[in-house]
Amino acid sequence: MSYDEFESKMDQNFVAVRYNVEVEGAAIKPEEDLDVQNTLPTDEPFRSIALSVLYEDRDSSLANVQKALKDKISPIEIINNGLMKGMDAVNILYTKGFYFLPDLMLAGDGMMEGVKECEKVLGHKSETKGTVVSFVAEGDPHDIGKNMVVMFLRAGGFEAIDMGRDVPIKDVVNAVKEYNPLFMTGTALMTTTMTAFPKIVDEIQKEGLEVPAIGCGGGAVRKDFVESFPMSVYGVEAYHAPKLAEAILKDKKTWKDLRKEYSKIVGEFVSEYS
Amino acid sequence: MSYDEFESKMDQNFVAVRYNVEVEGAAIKPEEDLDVQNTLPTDEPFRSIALSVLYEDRDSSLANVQKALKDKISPIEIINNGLMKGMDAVNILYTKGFYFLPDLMLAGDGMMEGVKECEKVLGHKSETKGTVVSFVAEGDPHDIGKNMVVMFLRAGGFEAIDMGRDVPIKDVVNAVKEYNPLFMTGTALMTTTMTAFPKIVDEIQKEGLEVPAIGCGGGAVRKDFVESFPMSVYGVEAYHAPKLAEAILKDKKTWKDLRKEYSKIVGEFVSEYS
Amino acid sequence: MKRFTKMVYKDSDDMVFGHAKFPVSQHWNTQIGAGYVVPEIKVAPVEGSEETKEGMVSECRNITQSACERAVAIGLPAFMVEQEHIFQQTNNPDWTAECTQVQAETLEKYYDEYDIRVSLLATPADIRIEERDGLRGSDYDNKIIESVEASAANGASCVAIETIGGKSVSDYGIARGDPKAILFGIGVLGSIDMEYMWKRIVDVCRKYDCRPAGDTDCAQANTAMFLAGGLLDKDCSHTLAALARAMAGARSLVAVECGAIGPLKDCGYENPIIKAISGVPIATEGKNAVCAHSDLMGNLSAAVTDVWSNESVYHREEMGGTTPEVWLQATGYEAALMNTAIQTGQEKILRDLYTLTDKYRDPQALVLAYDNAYRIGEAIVKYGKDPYLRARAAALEAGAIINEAVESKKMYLTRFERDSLDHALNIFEALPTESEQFTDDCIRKYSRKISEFDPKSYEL
Amino acid sequence: MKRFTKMVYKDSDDMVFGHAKFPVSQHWNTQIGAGYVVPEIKVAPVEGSEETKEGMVSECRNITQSACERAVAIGLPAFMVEQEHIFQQTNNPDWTAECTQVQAETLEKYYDEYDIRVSLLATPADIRIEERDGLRGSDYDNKIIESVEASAANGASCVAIETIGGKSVSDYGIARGDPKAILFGIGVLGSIDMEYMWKRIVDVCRKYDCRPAGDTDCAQANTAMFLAGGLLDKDCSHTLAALARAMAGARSLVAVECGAIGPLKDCGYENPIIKAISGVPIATEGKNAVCAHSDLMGNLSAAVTDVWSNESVYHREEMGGTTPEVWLQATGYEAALMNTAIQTGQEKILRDLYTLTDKYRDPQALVLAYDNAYRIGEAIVKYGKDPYLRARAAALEAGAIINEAVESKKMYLTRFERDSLDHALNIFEALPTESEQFTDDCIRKYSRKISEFDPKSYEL
Ligand SMILES: [Zn+2]
Ligand SMILES: [Zn+2]
Ligand SMILES: [Zn+2]
Repeated sequence: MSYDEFESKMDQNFVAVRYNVEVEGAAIKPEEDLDVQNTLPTDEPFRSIALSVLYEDRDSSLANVQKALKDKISPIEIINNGLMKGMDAVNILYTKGFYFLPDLMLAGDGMMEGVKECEKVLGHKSETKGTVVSFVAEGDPHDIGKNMVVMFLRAGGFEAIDMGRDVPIKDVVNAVKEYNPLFMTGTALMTTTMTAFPKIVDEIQKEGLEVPAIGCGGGAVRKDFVESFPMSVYGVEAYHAPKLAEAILKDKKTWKDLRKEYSKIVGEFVSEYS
Repeated sequence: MSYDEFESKMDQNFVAVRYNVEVEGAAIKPEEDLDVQNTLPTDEPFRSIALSVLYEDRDSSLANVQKALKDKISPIEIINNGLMKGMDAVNILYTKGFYFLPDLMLAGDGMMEGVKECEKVLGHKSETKGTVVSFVAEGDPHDIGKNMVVMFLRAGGFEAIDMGRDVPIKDVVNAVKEYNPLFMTGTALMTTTMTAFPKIVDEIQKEGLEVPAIGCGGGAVRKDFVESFPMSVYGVEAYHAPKLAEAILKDKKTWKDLRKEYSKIVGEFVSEYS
Repeated sequence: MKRFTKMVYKDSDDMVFGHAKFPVSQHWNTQIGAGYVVPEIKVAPVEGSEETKEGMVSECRNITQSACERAVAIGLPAFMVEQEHIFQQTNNPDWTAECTQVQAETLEKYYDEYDIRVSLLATPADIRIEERDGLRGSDYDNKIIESVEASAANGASCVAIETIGGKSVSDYGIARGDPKAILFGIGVLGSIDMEYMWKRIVDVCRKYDCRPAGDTDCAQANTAMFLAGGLLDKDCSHTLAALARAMAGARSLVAVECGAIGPLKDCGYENPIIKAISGVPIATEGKNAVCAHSDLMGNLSAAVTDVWSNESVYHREEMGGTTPEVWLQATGYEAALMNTAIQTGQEKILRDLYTLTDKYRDPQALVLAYDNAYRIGEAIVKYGKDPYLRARAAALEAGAIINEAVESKKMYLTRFERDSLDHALNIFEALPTESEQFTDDCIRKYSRKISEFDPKSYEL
Repeated sequence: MKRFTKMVYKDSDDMVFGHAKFPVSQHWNTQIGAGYVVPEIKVAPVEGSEETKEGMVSECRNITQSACERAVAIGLPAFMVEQEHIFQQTNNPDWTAECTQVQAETLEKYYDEYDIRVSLLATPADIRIEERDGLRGSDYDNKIIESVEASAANGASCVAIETIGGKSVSDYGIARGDPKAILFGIGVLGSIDMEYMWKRIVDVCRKYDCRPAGDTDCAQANTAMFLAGGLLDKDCSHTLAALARAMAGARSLVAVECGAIGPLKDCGYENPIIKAISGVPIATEGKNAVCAHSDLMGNLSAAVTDVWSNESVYHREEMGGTTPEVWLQATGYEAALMNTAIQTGQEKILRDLYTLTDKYRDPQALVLAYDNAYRIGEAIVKYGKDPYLRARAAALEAGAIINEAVESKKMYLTRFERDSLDHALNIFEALPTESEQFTDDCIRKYSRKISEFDPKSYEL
């Protein structure tokens, strides 16, 4: 029996093709991308601040922001013209497939660090596009999906209230009261924990409250289940969350619209949506 | 390469077990079964008539019935005490796994032949337990399932109106008007033809008509789909049809009851019903 | 029409998956039976998609694109999408045209971008109803041919069909354990109807860059198989189902005799017999078609396949993705295993393992083991010129194969299986050796018993 | 506690499916790793079944009986049902007791009637939440052990679990491509928590006729694998997922060191490493778990398996039956193929075909090919006494395996995969050789960054 001998005979092209390697384009530096160039600020200190986000350098991000604040640059401008521009550039590269999730998470960490520093000077929370509440269903201990959703939302300029995991229905309803969110996201890993979603919707309705949409996703969650109760939208990828939030915010899309136009809103083919 | 050599080495018990052979009991003659003995009539000509049904002998069934009619035996009695008793015995053996579908179909052919002969003398249709209407959905050319349902219903003492295959919705609704059936059965092979069922229910409701239940089954039909509209019951096996009809007739079960008590009514474990 | 009177394969041991004596070339750089196995994905359109043309087109696009996405995500070198038409698609050839076009465009996009070999099999539905205007010249009949043309003209790589000729008679025979009706329905009526259909289908396909693929006896032998069901079912005897399958080999061969070149369609479990006779590549299904039905030869049916299929699945979501994704992955991984065996020169060992896994699980599996399928092929070509006699010979050979295995204590039968086999073989042995006499007998007998059966549909 | 410092298998070529150095005997005449592969079926209870105990009991009965019916319908000689507990089941040990009991009764009925070998694996859920009362001594923690006992006392053949120790830290590391956090989460924290959990589980099982089976790094290495996804996904680097998997081998071994005897649980893709080290039988999943998730080693993961699983599937209907039926048939047919290979003496060829089908499909598949898994095992036992050092060694060896394959032009990497591998290996090489120092470093760094992480949960 010679495993090596077998192996030496094989033409891999008839067995498995690494399409990721096959279709990879030439390497570029992040700031060489044309769309990134058009997004990055040209004037200092904003450019350096944005670049430190783009380079995923939390320490330099923090240092640059602290220096700018010492130079009496407006914290609002630092956030909007520096940190967020860097994050926009990161999002562009992620969408194009040059950047990957870790890039986005680390850049996000750097961006958030800078924002916190600015808020210290401001004395209050900075303005965001809107508030989104994110939770993991009761009985469910898995939260990496929720954590990604939160980071994508923050990277997209939204305030994401992170309620953690194994969150009781009551707490979610209270959060709707407290934050009046633009949108909610709930994740669940199991068929027997995703049943919290319709119960939450039910409670919200009973209280006479409303939330424009609750995006449900994760593990065993299916579209047909999610669409069996109102207010809900089946979310497929974590990075779709800010796009749905934008659609609600800018285009006044309702949960019914989101269900119908999901693919168009997130800008790509989604197998679950015909 | 020696296929035979491989074969000679194998202990099949670790690969595939023919449980049908393993668990088969001793052979018996049909009339030796105790329950069959208790069912078969003891007096002539009924015993001979019943036995010719039990032996699946269409010609002798016909001859025996003709002789009895010539002897002025009541056609009603021939049907009830002869032909149907034979069929009851066949059903017993089928349920026990000694008889198989062909036995039942052939015995049913013999039974029906005899019934027709009796009806000629009677001058009208004989009484049955009730009428069931059976059809294959529009656009669907496959009808063996429906044919089996029809035979099982007839063997169970019901009149089965066989509407054929590729039956337009309108015709089904008209049949409800015409026959006022105890029950209906619809079969479909495809996901895209089973959609006729809810449309039929809809039309029936629009016309202000009612049918106690419509049993839907076949090919691609699923329980969750069938239970997504009213009046309907998901039917799993063709031989369940007379049992459902009995439950409607005797125990006044509604379609809601049938859904809930399906397994109990058909008297066996049914994987589709938890 | 050329009838097969000789075997193309000279030895059953020459047959193996991924290789056919006569490989088929299609556009998008796909070859079938040319040294690699192609996985196939087939998904039943969701309920409701039949309501409008737009709905159906969108459904077809989604199924195809989902399959493409998964194929490149897991690194499949090749795959085939089959679209089995729903009634409305075939009955409205403009639906066929648009659906086929959007599927072809989608596949071509991925072919262009990733160099992945893709293939599109279009299978119009045989929507004819014997008791409604007969099988020939009816509106339904014309729509089928129009849909074949719409498929061929709009980018399908190949076209298949499951013709239903003889079904009314064979259904009667299967439900009643009547071997003569089964032989007449499959061997005589089925073969006559296939000739009628396939001459026209081949003519249409030849006008386009589209291959006439093949037919399956889904309507007849598969009815017997499904009815036979599992080991403990009691509807159809498994030995009779095995004989029906052997006869189906004689019947489905007609497509090839009319010019079909393969791959023969997946649900034709008789395909190994036809491959042995004619050398055309075949699609088969087995352990990755459990979504669609339960057979007793999940591995064996892979032994000499060229296209490996999932048969059919609801279009919906699994935890692992949507069904076009999940089930292409299932067939794709099995095809990858076979292709590895080919690449390393171990294909005959894997073939034999597949075969031996199921050979004695069931009588039908037994007669379809490639060596036995070959024997049935030999019985068929011996009487190759006469559809009736060759179907009868196929059944008798299948019976002999089963009996030999029983005698050597490798195959065990229940009484039901034993009795129905003996009964059938006795009947078959006593049948006339003249086709005409048999046909006349049967017309007389079954016209009376089976209301749907109309000899005129077969020009009898 | 005995740590492994030597390999039980002396040569990777001795490893093959269906055989383990130390087979496990269970009641109902089932042996695991004793010369045949056992198919496994696992079905996720339907939504709503969690509402009441009665609902859950009925669900468990139905799943089990459906599986039994299909097993005898298609002639499987043996099979295993796994019940992965839902939250409510573990959180209410009386639910566990009743569910387990009804499943055991059902299986025993079929065992009595058909002589079929059956097995019941109960898997209580790890419902602990680190930031809520910690991992030790909380209410949730106590309920887990009570559920283990309820399973063992009510007829389970064996008990498994997927412990979540270290997950908060490894999740952070996986999402951010931080190799140090992954090593700390899996190698150090995961190993510490397993010791805490498994000593108690083994003690409970030994009181009953129930075997302590094993643990999987589902919570950590599988998170990396799922996030890595398909070839074109861009969430987690596939090379980093491969290193995480190697480290998981060092972690999941702890269950065996505490007295678990197998089969190690299906979703532990690291199991081949642990089988190589310890000789216990393993369950694995691959091409018949496409219902649950998409991996890039559907065949390779079968190479040295002893129990072949579908991982998980919705409880509902397919055309081919309900999912307990359909998916047991899927795993059952693959197990039958493996058993045929064993019976005919061809098991090593089939093992090698399985392996070579996926070996170069993905870096993670590469490091889990049985010869490479063996190498990682050797790296682990070399530092066997130190959980940190052996996890680090496993990662470094996995990196070396990938780099060798790249150098010999068999494995191709994208830039993302290349960069993250280099980055991780550089970091790992520069790490301290003292466990304590590494742990102190990490506590300092990650306590600050990860709010859920609490060193007290690990008695650090
Ligand atoms: Zn078919
Ligand atoms: Zn798991
Ligand atoms: Zn799992």
